[in-house]
Amino acid sequence: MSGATMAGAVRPVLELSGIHKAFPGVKALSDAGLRLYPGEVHTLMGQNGAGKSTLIKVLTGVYTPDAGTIVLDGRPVSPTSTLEAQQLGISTVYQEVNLCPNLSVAENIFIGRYPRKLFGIDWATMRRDAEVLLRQLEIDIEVTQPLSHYPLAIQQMVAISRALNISAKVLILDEPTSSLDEAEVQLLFRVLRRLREQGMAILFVTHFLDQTYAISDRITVMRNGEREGEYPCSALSRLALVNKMVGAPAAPEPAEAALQAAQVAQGETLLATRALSRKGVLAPVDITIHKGELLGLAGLLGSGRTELARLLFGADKADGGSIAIGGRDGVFATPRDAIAAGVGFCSEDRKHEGAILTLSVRENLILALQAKTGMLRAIPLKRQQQLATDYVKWLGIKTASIETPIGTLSGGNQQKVLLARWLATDPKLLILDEPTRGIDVRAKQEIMDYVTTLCRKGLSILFISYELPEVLRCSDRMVVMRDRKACGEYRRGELDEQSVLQVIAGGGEQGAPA
Amino acid sequence: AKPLVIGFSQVGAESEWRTANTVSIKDAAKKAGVTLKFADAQQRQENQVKAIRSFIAQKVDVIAFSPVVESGWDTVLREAKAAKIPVILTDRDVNVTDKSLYVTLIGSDFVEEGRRAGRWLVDYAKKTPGKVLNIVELQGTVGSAPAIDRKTGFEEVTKGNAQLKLLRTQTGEFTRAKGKEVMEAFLKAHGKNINVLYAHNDDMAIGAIQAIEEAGLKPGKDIVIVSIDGVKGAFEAMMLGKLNVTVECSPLLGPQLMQAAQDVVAGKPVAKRIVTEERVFPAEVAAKEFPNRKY
Amino acid sequence: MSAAQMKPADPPRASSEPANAAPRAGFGSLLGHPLAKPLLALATLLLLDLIFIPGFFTLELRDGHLYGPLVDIVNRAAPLMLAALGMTLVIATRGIDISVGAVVALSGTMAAMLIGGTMVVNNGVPEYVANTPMALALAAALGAAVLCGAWNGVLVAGLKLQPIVATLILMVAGRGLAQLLTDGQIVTVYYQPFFFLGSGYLLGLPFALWIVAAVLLVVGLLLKKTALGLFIQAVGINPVAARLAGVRTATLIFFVYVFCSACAGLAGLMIASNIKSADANNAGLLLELDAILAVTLGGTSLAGGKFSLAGSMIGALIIQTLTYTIYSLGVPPEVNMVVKSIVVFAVCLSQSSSFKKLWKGRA
Amino acid sequence: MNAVLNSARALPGAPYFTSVVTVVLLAVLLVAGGAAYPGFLSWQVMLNLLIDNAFLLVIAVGMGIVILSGGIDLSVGSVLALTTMVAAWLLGSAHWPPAAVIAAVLVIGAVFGAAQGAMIHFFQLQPFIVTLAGMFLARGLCYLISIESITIDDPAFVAISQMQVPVLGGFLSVGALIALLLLAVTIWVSRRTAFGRAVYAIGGNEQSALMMGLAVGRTRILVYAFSGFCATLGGVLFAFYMLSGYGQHAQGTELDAIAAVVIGGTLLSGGYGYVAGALSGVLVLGTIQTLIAFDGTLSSWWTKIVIGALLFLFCVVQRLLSARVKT
Ligand SMILES: Nc1ncnc2c1ncn2[C@@H]1O[C@H](COP(=O)(O)OP(=O)(O)OP(=O)(O)O)[C@@H](O)[C@H]1O
Ligand SMILES: Nc1ncnc2c1ncn2[C@@H]1O[C@H](COP(=O)(O)OP(=O)(O)OP(=O)(O)O)[C@@H](O)[C@H]1O
Ligand SMILES: [Mg+2]
Ligand SMILES: [Mg+2]
Repeated sequence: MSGATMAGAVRPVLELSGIHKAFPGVKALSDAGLRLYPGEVHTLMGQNGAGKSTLIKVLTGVYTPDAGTIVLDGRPVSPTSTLEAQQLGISTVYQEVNLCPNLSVAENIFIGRYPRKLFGIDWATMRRDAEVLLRQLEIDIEVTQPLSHYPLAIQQMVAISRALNISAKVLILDEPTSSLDEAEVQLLFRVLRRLREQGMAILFVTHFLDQTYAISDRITVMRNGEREGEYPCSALSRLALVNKMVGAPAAPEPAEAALQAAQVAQGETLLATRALSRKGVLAPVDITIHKGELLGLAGLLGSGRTELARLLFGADKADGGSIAIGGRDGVFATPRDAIAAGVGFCSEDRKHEGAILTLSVRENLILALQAKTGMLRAIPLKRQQQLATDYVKWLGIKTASIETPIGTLSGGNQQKVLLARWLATDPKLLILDEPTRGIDVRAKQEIMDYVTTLCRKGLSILFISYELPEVLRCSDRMVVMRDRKACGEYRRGELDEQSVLQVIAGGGEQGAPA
Repeated sequence: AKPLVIGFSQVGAESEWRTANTVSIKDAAKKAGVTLKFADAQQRQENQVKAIRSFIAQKVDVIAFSPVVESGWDTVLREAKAAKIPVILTDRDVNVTDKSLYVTLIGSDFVEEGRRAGRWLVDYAKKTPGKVLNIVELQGTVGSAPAIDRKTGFEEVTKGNAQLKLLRTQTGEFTRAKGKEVMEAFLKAHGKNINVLYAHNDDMAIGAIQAIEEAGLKPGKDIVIVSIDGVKGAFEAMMLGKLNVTVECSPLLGPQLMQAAQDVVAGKPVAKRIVTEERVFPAEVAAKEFPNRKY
Repeated sequence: MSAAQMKPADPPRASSEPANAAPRAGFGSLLGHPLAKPLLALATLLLLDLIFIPGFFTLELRDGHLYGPLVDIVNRAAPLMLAALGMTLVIATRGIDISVGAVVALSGTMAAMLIGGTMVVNNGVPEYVANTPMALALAAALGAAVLCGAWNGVLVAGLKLQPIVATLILMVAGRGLAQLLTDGQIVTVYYQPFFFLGSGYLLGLPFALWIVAAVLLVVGLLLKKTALGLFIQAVGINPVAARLAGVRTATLIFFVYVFCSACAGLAGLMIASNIKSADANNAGLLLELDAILAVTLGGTSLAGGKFSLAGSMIGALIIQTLTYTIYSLGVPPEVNMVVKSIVVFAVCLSQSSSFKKLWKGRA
Repeated sequence: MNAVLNSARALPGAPYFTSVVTVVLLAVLLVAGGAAYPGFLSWQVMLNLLIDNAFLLVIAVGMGIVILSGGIDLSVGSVLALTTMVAAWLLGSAHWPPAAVIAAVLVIGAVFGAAQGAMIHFFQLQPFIVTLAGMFLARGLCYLISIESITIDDPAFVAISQMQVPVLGGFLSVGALIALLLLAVTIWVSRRTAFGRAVYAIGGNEQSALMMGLAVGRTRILVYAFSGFCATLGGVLFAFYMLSGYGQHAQGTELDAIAAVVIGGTLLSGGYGYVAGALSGVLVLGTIQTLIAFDGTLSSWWTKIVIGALLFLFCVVQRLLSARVKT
């Protein structure tokens, strides 16, 4: 633990206590609290829906708490807007990227605090400053392009640099790492350590235990909207932490257990692509997926995994090659074709491509099945409710009712609903693009368990994840992508993490991130 | 010789009357061998100004137009004058400080039409002395020149007449549908107390007639109906005894306009005001007049 | 695929009954019901009428027809209700259709031109003869409306033009086409059976009302019995996600515009039949604005998504009641618009929960 | 990445290309007109485009800002009419000096707009409805002043109205110059001020703008106030142009303004586009009208059909071209 001095004498820079917040039908926070000292990285942990994001939103004036006090620097405050929170010295990166897609990268960083000159905003300076800021995070992009030109990971980094640029006392990061790869996470941590040295108080939310232990000084655990407890990082073992989050002794690595029995024979081929490609986004790719197989897709950000997935699902139309599945050969022109052929696809961008935010959990859940069944043959309401209730139970989705709008669910629970959406269509091949992004340990474990169970029952899965260990652990076979083409295929056990990293980074060079 | 070029800016095609007016002008131009540049202003003055500007740019021989509104013509007419293009008004007057900005106005007098409708009613009332007649009025579009003038003219004549009492006035926007709708409401509110309907145009009267019939009353008998324009539909209604009188407002200005334009260009003197010949058609003459109607 | 095999693995078998299926209906939730506010606004208007307009609620049976101000209002509101019906679905997909008025003019003109008709007096008995068989004429008029809708649909769903410009084109040109057909003249119809559509009575009630009820019923059933409603909302809220879930977004949007125009076409027939003529210049003028207003007063957001057909119907009734009230109260015509705008403001405010909060806060 | 790229793909072309395409198409339209009608391409006809559409340009600039912020303002045409009415009445009946009258109406417009903005913001009402009611209200208020048109004969006003500012052999009206000035200032505001950028941010994603700590409420109210201001300024120009006040002036101008903004390349859903697009949009509409006036053989209904057809042609070609340039 570098430099973090936490003598008892130091006054917390921020203290929340007795916070209550209820939404219609949900008690999101009850008697929640938090203490934050200058010069520490404090991790907030808890399962999906534990109330972490809500607590942060209360703290930063997005929501007004029903009860409770916030004390900043010894003075009680009650910010009513994010602007006010910023002015109080609280800088925040929210869970869902909250930037303006239509503005340039530079502007997203500086909006509200523009460098000025005689005749208004000084664009040149802004551009230069933005480049400098991003370079600290080792990002080298054209900052005058609109934000929407860049992938989610870059957007996340932009959001972080925006928060860093606000000279604040308190920096809050709500799951900033969920779309970053390992190297980028390390980078971020370097920056955070530097800020900690400068005396800033940092509140950090993550679901990754590794990251928690790598960076934090202290941990606050939340469960069911309450503060379960606050612990120095060194005094809490991983198992104890998980237990505290879950509220019961955790099962020993269930995914691992499920995998023990897993030794699939090379089944028959389900899907095979021949030189599948799309100009500018994907070089010709040949892959094969067998029945009941879990095929992992590894690669760096932007290596083309998502694009391959989209072509396989017909979300984008391939302009070369073909896909052979179930006797048909050709490319999918629309998602409907793919769905008809028994393909399902969970997109990596939950907010824009998955959830239909103001529709209910039930409606979101049955949407794909209904589309597959056909518009005219409505699934009877009873049956819909049955399905929804079953899946809510089965996947442990935390929701007030199946008629609650999905937008009010916590991120992890939304993801589960979307998984259920595809499971309900009984697909032959399910493409999961970062299904575990932003999901807590237990849920992640659960999802991976379902996924492997499903595989054993004959479902094939194409699995994309930024978490290499996860891919390695689960996949029967793994394809590594680099620079928008497939560049290697490995069976289980053929590679370990270190060698995969080398493949990903490009041949035998020493490219593995620190 | 080069044929005469007239630029004509029409108000729009907002009513049957207006369409008849357009047709008359186009036909007359063809007959007189005049090249007509026609522009529809879609009921907007600014479009009319634009059209007149483009006529000036095209250097037409004569500019003619039916102004959408009375006021606001000084600037553009001055430009026309500077370009030495004579201007003829049709149908409606303009309100300019300098009367030399236009040569002549050809058209009807809306106030006079209102007066005529009023006079007919005053005469009608004389037949039943002592009886008070309750009038409802269907106005044209609020703020439009014919609506204002026809109301003014009618009031001028009927005001102070103890036998004539205005019960309700509401806008029917010159359309059949609105005329019917408003008349329905009048009938529900006052029922058999209504003796007379004064409609600012035939279309509203025709709509109202339907409303009266649907209310179980006899238009033309239980309720006396006076309207303005003299379109075909009005004559048909009069022949069936459902309308009592219509005051003509002739849209057939084409021949007079061509004549005036040719005179102006030839340098002949032209009267500042050319009034179209218009009549009042009571139901009794409807059958006889019907075959002669052109619109 | 049968429903039984829809689940892949073995989720805990459903032993439970559907949990938390519907929120329990209590008085509190009744007030919170999305239709409560528009209904309340309508009720308030009617209450004012009750106080200020004598005989407002009288209904009498005359020749087997129900007759009275209330009947007038629903009768007059029928075309608006139809237009609002179509508009609701368009708005639900995040679109807008400002060509409604033009389509009304076009379809009314088509029908009137084709039917036309003359009165022939045969031995003192007047007989009405149509130029074209009425069924054919009505079909042609509706066909024209559907074509208009298809045009809008292609522009919006196919070419991806912004709905307001896409429909602006037809708004301008459509009325022009109608006028071209009629040469700018009002076409009067002399064919008795045609009048039944707009001013006939069935079982004591205006026939127009039955038409609206029938369309409402069909659409309601369609929305209930098929997944149409769900898909429309999904497309309105998140078109990208809907497409990825396998919804035919473009087709859906196309048909929604077709339906909207068809409704407008029907409304056009009604209006033409009611005034026994087609007025290409004025029929349905600004009807689109009233329809949009009705939809919003009914609680549907212009941002797309959740919609309420019943709400739109109530919205249309609010507008027509207001118009009727203005006529009956003897409001001078030059004040009409001010009154109308103030009522619209008031209705909107009464529907705003933030306003209510403020009000309570002050009180 | 693809997520966002795809949603960007779904947008009707990038605003930048659309704007360029609009300008190119406008040039094509003008050249075609010049080829078809003698005298069409004369300098003064071009300047007349500006003179005749100055008020529309001003309104479209205000509308552009509103649309960029993700809203809409239907009240502008009526507010314009109300302005002419109030101005004519103040000049004619109350005998105020012109400068005071202009100042007064501009303030009235800004307040009217701000009030609409406040209703939209504080009560979370839909802009379409609030401004639709505002449209009825403003039109209605006109008739409360007078149902007849009022002539403006104030000498100073008349003098400004008839002033011709020479420009390279042709002339422009004072109104056209004011409109161009307003356009320039607004372009600057939209590019170089925090307010202007906040407008884009709100249009791009209101929720994010709020989360980033922008004063969403204040910006929104200012946006509508600005639109109201532009509507009244447009009204003043209209009063210069027409020298009259009338309740029926400028019916349907709001649709023209919206069409101009959208044709100029701005997305109706907000966030994407340029203020300068208002100029190209207005010029396109003006050119179509001028073409029809020069043709001079169309009957009323053919005028409408041809306007529709030209609009269609323009929008479709614009859409196809910008889609092509994009990929
Ligand atoms: N706006 C809202 N309306 C209704 N319920 C809400 C709202 N926001 C959050 N909730 C509920 O509050 C609870 C806490 O959610 P929150 O987003 O704080 O969880 P979280 O701990 O951040 O979860 P995750 O790790 O999945 O992001 C959840 O049950 C969620 O459904
Ligand atoms: N840092 C970057 N800067 C610019 N473009 C990038 C960057 N990273 C990825 N892209 C773009 O993303 C596209 C392929 O990314 P794709 O989303 O298919 O890859 P991925 O492996 O799924 O990555 P991700 O982890 O972001 O989902 C490429 O066209 C590439 O241009
Ligand atoms: Mg969260
Ligand atoms: Mg990806």
